[in-house]
Amino acid sequence: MTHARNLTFAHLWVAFIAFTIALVLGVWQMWARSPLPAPFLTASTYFSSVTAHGTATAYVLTTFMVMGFGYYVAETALARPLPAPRWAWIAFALGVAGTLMAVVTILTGRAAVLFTFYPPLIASVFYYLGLVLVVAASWIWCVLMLIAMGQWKRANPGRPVPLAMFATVANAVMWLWTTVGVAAELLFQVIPAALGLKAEMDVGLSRTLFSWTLYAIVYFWLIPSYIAFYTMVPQAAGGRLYSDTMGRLTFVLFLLYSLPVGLHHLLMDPQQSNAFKFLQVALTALVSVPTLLTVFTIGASLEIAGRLRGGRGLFGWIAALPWERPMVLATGLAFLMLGLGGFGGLINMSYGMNAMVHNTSWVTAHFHLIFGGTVVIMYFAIAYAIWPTLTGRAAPSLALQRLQLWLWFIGMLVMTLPWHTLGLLGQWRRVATFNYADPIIAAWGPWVIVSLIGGVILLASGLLFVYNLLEFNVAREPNAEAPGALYATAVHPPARVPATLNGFRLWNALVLVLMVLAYGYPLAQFFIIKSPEALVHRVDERR
Amino acid sequence: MSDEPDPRDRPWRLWASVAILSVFAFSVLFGFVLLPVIQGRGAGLDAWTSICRALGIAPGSPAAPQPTSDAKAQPTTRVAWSAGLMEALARPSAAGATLASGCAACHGRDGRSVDTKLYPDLAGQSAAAIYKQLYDFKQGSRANPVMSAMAQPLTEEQMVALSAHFASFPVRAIAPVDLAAPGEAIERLVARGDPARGIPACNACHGDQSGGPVEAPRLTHQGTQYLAAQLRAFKSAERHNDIYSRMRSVAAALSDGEIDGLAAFYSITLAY
Amino acid sequence: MAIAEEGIVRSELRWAAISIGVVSVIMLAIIYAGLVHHINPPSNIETIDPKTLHLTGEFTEPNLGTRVAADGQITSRIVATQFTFVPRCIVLPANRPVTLRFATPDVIHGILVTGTNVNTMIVPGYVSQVHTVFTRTGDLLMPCHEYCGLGHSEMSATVRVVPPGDFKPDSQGGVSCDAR
Amino acid sequence: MATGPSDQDLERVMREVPRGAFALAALTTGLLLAGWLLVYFLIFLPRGMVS
Repeated sequence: MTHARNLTFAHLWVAFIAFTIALVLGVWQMWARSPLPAPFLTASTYFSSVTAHGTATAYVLTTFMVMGFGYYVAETALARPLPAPRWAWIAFALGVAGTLMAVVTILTGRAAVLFTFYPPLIASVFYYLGLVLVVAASWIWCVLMLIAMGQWKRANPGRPVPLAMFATVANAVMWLWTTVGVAAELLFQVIPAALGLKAEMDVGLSRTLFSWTLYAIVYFWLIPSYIAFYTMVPQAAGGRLYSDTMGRLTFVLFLLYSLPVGLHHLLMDPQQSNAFKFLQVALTALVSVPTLLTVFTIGASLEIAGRLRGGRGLFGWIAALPWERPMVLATGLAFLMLGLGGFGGLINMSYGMNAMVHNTSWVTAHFHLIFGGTVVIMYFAIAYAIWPTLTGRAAPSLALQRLQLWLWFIGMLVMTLPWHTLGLLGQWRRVATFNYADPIIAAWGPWVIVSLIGGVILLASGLLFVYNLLEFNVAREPNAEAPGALYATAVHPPARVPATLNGFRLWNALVLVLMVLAYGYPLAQFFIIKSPEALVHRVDERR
Repeated sequence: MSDEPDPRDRPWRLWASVAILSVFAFSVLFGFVLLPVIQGRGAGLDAWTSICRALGIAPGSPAAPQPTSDAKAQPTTRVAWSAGLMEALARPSAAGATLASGCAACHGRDGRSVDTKLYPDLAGQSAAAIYKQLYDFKQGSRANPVMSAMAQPLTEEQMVALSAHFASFPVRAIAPVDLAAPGEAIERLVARGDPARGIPACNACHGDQSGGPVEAPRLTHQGTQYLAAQLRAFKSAERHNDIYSRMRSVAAALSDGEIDGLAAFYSITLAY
Repeated sequence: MAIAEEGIVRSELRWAAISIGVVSVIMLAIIYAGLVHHINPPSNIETIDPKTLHLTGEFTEPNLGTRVAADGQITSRIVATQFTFVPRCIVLPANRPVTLRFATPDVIHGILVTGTNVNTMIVPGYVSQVHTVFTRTGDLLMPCHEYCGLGHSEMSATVRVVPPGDFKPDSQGGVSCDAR
Repeated sequence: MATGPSDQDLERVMREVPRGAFALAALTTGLLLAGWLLVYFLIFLPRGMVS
């Protein structure tokens, strides 16, 4: 570990600071929309808070976590120093500058457009430029990962790239593909409007371009957690990875199927046709295959560990697993939340059935369970696993780490379970104050308070997490393991992997074919039928 | 990449392409052909029409007849917004200044009303708001003995120049007025509206950084009596040039006390 | 190593086949809903200029709300604007096919009707359209469920579903909430 | 994270392995599909046809 130690440390701290701020805002928002009167509540403060909550979690926490963990993997899995560390620090600086620019713009109330932008509502140009800087930083990271893998492959001709690095580069390739959508929307539509160069916008086109990014971005967040599932959990449980080849295939399937499916975010939009919605729903159905493969492969890997520790019978191995180890506990909780969140996702994606839940709390429950639950709890587990390497000290208290993970799981369930019923009852999204005088809405009040309690538990867990990380600094015993020891070995360490599973040339070609077929006409239609444009509505100017 | 094409790779390439193309064939068969045709038959649509509708080449659902409407337009205002108009309104011009002399008698040379009880301040007002009211006076969507006559001879360009001109002035400083503070209920209406009556916060449209409708005027720095008179005109629908009765539906839900309270609030508020 | 690598890959592929099987059941159910119940998402590629929506015939203020056409087709036209629906209350008959048509003169809105599958985004530049049959009577809530500005939380309307017998259009075929 | 499992232990374990994970995965996937079908028939279809 040469350059990556400080890089990963810096990136992860920026991620977890943004995370803590977002957590506090999230709980305040739950309080604001509950029947209990909340302080500082106006429409402007609420929607600025929702923008900050979304930006901090979806853009800052995730991008910095992916970059930081990527540097760690690049150096420990490839066992060679990072190429061009100077560029890594330049990217870090760009990312932090962009984050500050966006946060300051939101705090001055000039960016109440939510993190998914709602053109023709247009915020101050500095909010968008901030996000462009964060994305630019992540692009530099992608190039560094590709160079690192290229150098390693030249130094080890014919040998398979370590799975952790292969997955990290798959994530980088997917991210380069998917940011094309939001970058096009920002550079050609939103920023020109924010600069006052254009007074109207094609809203159908901007929503379609954003949908190009909006689905694969969740896999950009998810893949570090899946890297932990495949490479750290089997080792932590004392077993072996069941199949390395299938692990590679899963990450390739994510790259392939997370991109041409964005229209399932626009199923209820008038400007996209039934036919292309159906096509992308069929492709979305295939996205659940790699996840189900992962459930089986990691299940088998844990079964090896459980049986090695004396687990008997069909399910005896589950009880025999070392649940006292945070990485193993986090994985169990993560899969439970993935199951619940995945169930919500199956309903969301089902073509006409989406009408039942679109823009209701059901969808909010879905992505809080999968992103807020599965992904973030594995971010905790990854942090706990690599902090000894970064600080050179052994973990002070596993009990506190386990408590924190349990609190996060319980808080997430208490918060999101009521949202499922509320969503089916019709509770719609992004509401600052509900009209609890209306009989239909009044019935929701108690449930909103229950989910507020869940939010408070999550806040307690988040603060405990930061405390656990800080406690490493006062711990005394030096860290025992070497960094490379974290990665699992497969039952059959792959001596030879087919070229297709060692590089991305074939998969890039297939992604191109998929994107042209799935997004070709849906994007071209805005240039074929001259769709009328909407006047820009600025949220940053004096009336 | 340095890997030479290994024979073992061929099955992976083969299987990957076959899997993807078969999904496409399935989706195209059902999504583009079978579903629309069978649904169309139920709604009496021929196969070609329903497939075009499913593909998004023709409007309408493949499963239902497309309703038509022969209603004639009876708009409450004839203003036609466009990007060009918005850009023109953002550029003050010399022509506006010369024309503005005709308005000085009531609105003041620099847009500061000579009598805030009767005539609104135009200094620093939104150019789109001034333009729309001028346009409505000229077209008759809004009637006022003085303003209808003043607006009649104006051309489109003159109205744009005048609006841009007055909008370019800084807002007038608030004259010290001994008005009682409007109270917490009024401030709640301004900041949070009243969900029970479906009244959005006034500042959702009229506040700074609100992103509300383009023609929503700034309310601060206006005379209390003038604001109250306009709200009452909307409440009685005597004034009805608001697009899709936005202001009429809000004013109808306000009590007289609230109308006076809101007028007082905005007339003594520096910036909101 | 005696453990056959092919055994592992075969078990994974068997599991992959089961996963695809499960997902295919879901796709078949979707196709069943499409073929038998004619269920589609609310797509409608019908462009209309938001900037001059108030000057159009169909979405002119007097033409909004529920109207029964000469051929008996029941259509309700609603404009979603910052921060109200026009009209704020519409009447529709139960157990008869109805069409709801939405348009916006300014920003993105969206609607859902509680307890039903009626749900659509309302995007400036397009007319949103939902064909449905209401089975339950009563006052259903129709909020704007997409962020449209600071007044989004207060933007809501009512859909009053009445038994077919109580649905009596006036001379021009219109039916409004307060008239009943 | 003691030293890895010995080859004999691994061989003994691998004779049984994917059965437990297969059963667990099949159970959860079955539950998911059953849940989806329940929501489909009991909530979605009764809410009315929309096209």
